[in-house]
Amino acid sequence: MPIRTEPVTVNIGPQHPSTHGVLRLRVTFDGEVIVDVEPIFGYLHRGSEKLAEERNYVQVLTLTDRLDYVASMTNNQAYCLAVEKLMGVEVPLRGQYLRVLAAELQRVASHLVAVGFLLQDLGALATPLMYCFRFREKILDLFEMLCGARITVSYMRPGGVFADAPPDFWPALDVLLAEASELVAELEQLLMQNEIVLIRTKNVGVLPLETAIAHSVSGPVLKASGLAWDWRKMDPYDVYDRVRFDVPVGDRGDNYDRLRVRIEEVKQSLGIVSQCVEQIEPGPARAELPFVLRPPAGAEAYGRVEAPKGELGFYLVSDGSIAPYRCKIRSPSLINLTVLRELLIGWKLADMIVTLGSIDINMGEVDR
Amino acid sequence: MYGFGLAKGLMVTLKNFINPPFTTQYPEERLPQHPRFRGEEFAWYEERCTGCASCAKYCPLGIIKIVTSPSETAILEGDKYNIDVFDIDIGRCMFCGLCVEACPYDALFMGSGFERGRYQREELVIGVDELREAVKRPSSWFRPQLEEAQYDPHTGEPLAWEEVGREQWPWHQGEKAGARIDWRPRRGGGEPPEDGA
Amino acid sequence: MTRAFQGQELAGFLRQGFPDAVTGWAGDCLWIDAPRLLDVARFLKDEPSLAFNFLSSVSAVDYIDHFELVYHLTSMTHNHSAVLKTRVYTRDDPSVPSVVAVWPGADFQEREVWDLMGVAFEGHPNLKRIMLWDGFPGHPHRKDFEDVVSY
Amino acid sequence: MGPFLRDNVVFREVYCWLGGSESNAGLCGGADGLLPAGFEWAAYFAAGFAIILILVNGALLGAAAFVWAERRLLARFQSRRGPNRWGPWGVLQPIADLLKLLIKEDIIPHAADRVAFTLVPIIMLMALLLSLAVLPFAKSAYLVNLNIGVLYIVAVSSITTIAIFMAGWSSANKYAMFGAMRGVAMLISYEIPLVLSLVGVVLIAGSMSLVSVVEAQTIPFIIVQPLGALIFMLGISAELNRTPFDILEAESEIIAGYHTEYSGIKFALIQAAEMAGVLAASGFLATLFLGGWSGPFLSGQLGALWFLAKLGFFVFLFIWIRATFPRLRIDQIMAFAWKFLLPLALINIAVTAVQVYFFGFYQAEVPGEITRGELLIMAAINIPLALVSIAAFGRVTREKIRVPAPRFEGLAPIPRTAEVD
Repeated sequence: MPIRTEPVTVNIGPQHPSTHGVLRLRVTFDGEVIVDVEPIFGYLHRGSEKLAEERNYVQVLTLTDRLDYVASMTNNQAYCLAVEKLMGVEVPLRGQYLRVLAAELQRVASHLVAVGFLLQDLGALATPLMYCFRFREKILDLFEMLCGARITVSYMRPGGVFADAPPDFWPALDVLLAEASELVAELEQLLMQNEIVLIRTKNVGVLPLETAIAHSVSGPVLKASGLAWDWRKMDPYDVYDRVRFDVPVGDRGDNYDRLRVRIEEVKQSLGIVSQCVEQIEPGPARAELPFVLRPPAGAEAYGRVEAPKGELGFYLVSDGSIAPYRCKIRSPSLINLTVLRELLIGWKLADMIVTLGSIDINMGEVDR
Repeated sequence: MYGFGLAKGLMVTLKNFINPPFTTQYPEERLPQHPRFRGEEFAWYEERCTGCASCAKYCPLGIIKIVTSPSETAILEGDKYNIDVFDIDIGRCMFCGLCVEACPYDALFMGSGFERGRYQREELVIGVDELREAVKRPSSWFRPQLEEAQYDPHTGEPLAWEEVGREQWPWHQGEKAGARIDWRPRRGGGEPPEDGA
Repeated sequence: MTRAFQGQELAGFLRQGFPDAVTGWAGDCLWIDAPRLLDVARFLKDEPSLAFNFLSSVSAVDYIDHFELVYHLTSMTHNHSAVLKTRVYTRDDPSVPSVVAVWPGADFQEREVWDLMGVAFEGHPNLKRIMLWDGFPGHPHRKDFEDVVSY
Repeated sequence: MGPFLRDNVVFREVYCWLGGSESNAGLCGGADGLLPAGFEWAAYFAAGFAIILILVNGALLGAAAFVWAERRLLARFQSRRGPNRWGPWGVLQPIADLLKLLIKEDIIPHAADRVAFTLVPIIMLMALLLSLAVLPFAKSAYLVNLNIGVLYIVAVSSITTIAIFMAGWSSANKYAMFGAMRGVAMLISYEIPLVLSLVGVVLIAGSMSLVSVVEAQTIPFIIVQPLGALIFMLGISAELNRTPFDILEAESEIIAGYHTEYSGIKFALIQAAEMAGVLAASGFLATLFLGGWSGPFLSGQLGALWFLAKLGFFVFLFIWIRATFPRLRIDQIMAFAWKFLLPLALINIAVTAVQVYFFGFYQAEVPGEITRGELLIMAAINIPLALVSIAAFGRVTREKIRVPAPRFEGLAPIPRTAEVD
C-alpha cells in the first residue's frame, strides 16, 4: 500500500539565514527531495541603472560600490574600464598597477566571504567563518589605508585611481603577504580533508560544462565545471598581461570543486599582489581628465572584468551630456542563478543550501 | 581513512583556542585608524568658504543645503557671501567624499570620527554653527598637502584655516566645478582662460 | 586578446544563409532584422567557425523613437566576441523573438528587459516580471516613465 | 518509607532533624525532632522537597553554567572573547539571558495546537530531570540506587523524541515539521546503537546499577571498552542533537527546526533542557566510562571533585566538536547509524561476552569476578580490535558518496505561473 504523499511548497523566503541576502526561493518538496524551485528576486532592487542616468560619470561610481557590496573594488574597475573605453583614455602604468593590486585584494576578501559562509551553511558553527573574516579584516584595514573606507571604497576614478597609496601602505601590505600563506594553509587544513565536508560536497550539485556555457555561467562556477575561462587571461585589461598567474580548474563541477577553485584563486591572487608590489614604479596614478567628464555623443562601450563572482560588465551609451544615456549592468550573480533549477531538482533540502552557497551570489548585484 | 581529516580539523581549532583572541574590546581598546579615514564630522573652514555650493551640486545625494546672503562690505569687488545656512544631513550621507573632492577652495574636509550617532533624525543634521565651533581635525582624504605634512587627525592638534594648506588641483585653475570649459592642457603650460565662463 | 568581430566581417558570414536579415553595421556592431533574430542566433551558435556559444549580456536601450536590443556574444572556443543589435519601432507592446531556445542563459535577462523596459519576448518559457511585483504599472526604464507609484 | 530513600544522606538528615521520634528510632537514633510526634508526614514531605530542590536547581543552574561555558569556549575557539560585560568574565550572562527570555512575549501561533504546544517544554525538562535521579555524584550522594540504572537512563532519554515531534507538529510551521520529521527518524535509529553500546559495560560490571558500575571500574571502562565508549559518545551526541548530528535545529537549513515558533519562557525551558541534557550526558559518560567519583586517591572524600573533573572533560569535548565540525545530511546520518555504529556495537558485545565468560566464569573462584589483570588483558584485545573495525566499517560508509541524484522525470514540475501566495 504506497503511502499517499503530496508535495509541500515552502518559501525559503527573503528572510532566511542562508540565502545570502534577500533571495526568495519557492521550493516544492516531496519529503526532503526538491521537486521544483522558482527563485523570486526584486527585494533589493534599488533601480541603480535608472539612477545612473541622472548622475554624472564620477557620481555613478558611488553607485557601483553598492552593487556587489562584498567586492566593490572590482565593480569600480569594471565601470572605470567602460568609461575609459567610452572616452578613449589611457590610464598611466602606476594607476593600472594600483588598480590590479586593489582588485586582487578584493577578490581574496570576496572569496573568503564565499568560503566562510559556505561552511556556515554546511553547519560548522561560525568557526571557519571567523577565521575567514579575521583574514578579511586585515585586507579591509589595508583598504581603509588606501582610500579611507572599508566596504564602499569608490577608490578608482575613470583615468586611474583617485590618489596614490600612502607611504605606510606598502610595509603594511608586506606584513599581510608574509602571513597570508600561513592563514590560507590553516584554512585548507581545517576544510579540505575534513571527511564531513567531503561527504557533504563531493558529487553534490554537479554542473556539466555544456549546461554551464549554455546558461552563460561565468567565474569560479564555470571554472569548476572544467573550462579555464578567465577574462583576465582571455582579454587582459589593465596590467594583467604583465603578471603571471594560472587559472584553477575543477574536473567534476560539484560543490567541492567550486570550493577548491575559490581557495586556489585566493592563492593565485596573493601571487599577483606580490608581483604587483615588485613591478610597480613611481609615476602619476591618474590621467589628467577634466573634473566633469563629457564623452562624445553616440559613443557606446562594454567594459567587462573578471569579478570574484564572474563576468561583470557595464554597457554604457553616451549622448554627449555629463550623465550616461544608458548604463546597463551585466551582473554575474543573476545570470549564474539561471542554472539553479538544473542544479537543485532531485536533491535534498540540505544540498540546496550548500549548492546555493557554492554558487556564491550577492543580492546587491542580482537585484541592482 | 575516516578519522584523520576530522582530527586535523580539531587540531586547528585547538591551536586557535590557545592563541590570544584577535578581537579588540571596542570602547576600552580602539583600533588604530589611518589619517585617510572618511569620518563623519566634517571640518569646514568658513574663512575659506565662498558659498559657491560646488559641494552641494556635486553631492550624489544632494544632502548639503547652503543659503547665503550678500555680505554688506564691498559687494562690487566680489567680496565673499555670508553663509547663513550650511546643513549637511549625515543621516542620509554615504561619506563618499565627492563634496570634499569638488570644493575648489579646500574649505571642506572629511572628519575623522565615526561616533556621532544620535537618537533623533533631526539631530543628525550638522548645522552651520556646529561646523563653526567644531574642533577641526580634518582627515587627509583627497588632501595631499595634509599627507605630505604627515598630519594625523586622531593624534594631531586641531588645525586652523591658515595651517591646513591648499592643493593646486589641475582642474581648479581653469574651471569651476560644474561649469563647462574645454579641457586645459597640463597645468605647467598655457595662460589662465580668458573668459572664465 | 579577445578579437572583436567587425560588423562588416560578420555580415559577410551571414550573407549566404540570410541575405535579407542584415539591416546594417557600424564599427563592431551588426543590426539584424527583428523577426529573423532567432535563426541568425542559431546559425551564429552552430556555425563551427563562429561558435558563439556564450551570450554575455542582453540589454535594451530606449531611443525614444525605437527600442534597441543589444546582444553581446562571445565564443569560448575561438575567444572572439561580437555585438548583435535589433530595433523595434513600436512603443506600445513591442516584441522580439526570444533567444532562450539557443542560449538558455538569456532567460532571466530577457525577463528583466520585459520587466523594466517593456519589450516582450515571444517564445520565452516564463515571461514574468523579475524585479518588480506583478501589479506594477508601467516599465520604469523607459524614458517617458513618470513616477506614479512612489509618493 | 521506601528502602531507596533510607540510605540517601540528605533525606535522612532532614527527616530526622524535623520528624525524629522514638517511632522511627531505628533510622534517626531516637533524638526527637522539631515537629511534635504526629507530624512525621510533614517531615517526610519536607525532606523529599529538599532533595528535589537540590536536584532541580542543580540541573538548571548547571544548564546556565553550561551556557556560559559554551559561549566562552566557542568564542575562544573562534579567537574572540566570549561575553564579558555582565559580571566578571561574563558570569552573569546566562542570568541576563534568562531575564530577557522571561520578559519576552510568549507567542503561541494562531494555528497551533495549544495544548501540545505548551506541554513540550515541560516534557523535555521532565525527561532530563528523571534521568538525573540515578546519577551518582559522589560516594553515596545519589538520589536513588536503582539496580536497573542503565536501562532506566536509556528509557527516560527517549521521551524527548515524543516531545520533539509534538513541538514540530503543534507549532503549525513547515520548518518545524521538517525538524520534527528529521528528529523522529534520527533519534529512534540512534537508540539502538546507544543501548547496545552499554551492554558491554553492563556485562563487565555484572549489574546495571550505576553505583556498582563505578565500583567495578578498577580500570576506567573507556580503556576496556573503547568501541562501546565511541558508540555511546556518538549516539548520545545524536540524542542531544549536537554537531555533527544537529539536523534537528539546523540553523542554516530549517531555521530553528522544531523550536522555531517558541519564544519567551518556553524557549528558555527548551534551551535549558537541551543544555542540561549535555551535562547529564557528560555525567553518564563520566560515570560509565571514566569511573565516576572514584579517583586515584581520596576518592571517598573528594569523589564529587573527581566526578566534576571528568564531567568537565566531556563537556569540553562536546563544545570542541561543536566548534569544528559541519553537519551531516539526514540520509548520511541514517547510513552512519545503521551501517557503522550498529555493526560495531554488535562486534563489541560479541567480543565482550566471550571475554567475560572466559575470565569471569570459566575458571574463576568467585563467579563474575574479573580481576584488574584480566581487565588489562581485555583492554589489550579490545583496543586493536576497535581500530581494525573502525577502519573496516569506515570504508563501507565512505563508499556511499552520493552518485549524482536521479532526475525526477516522473514528477511533472508544478506549472510556474500559478501564484500560490
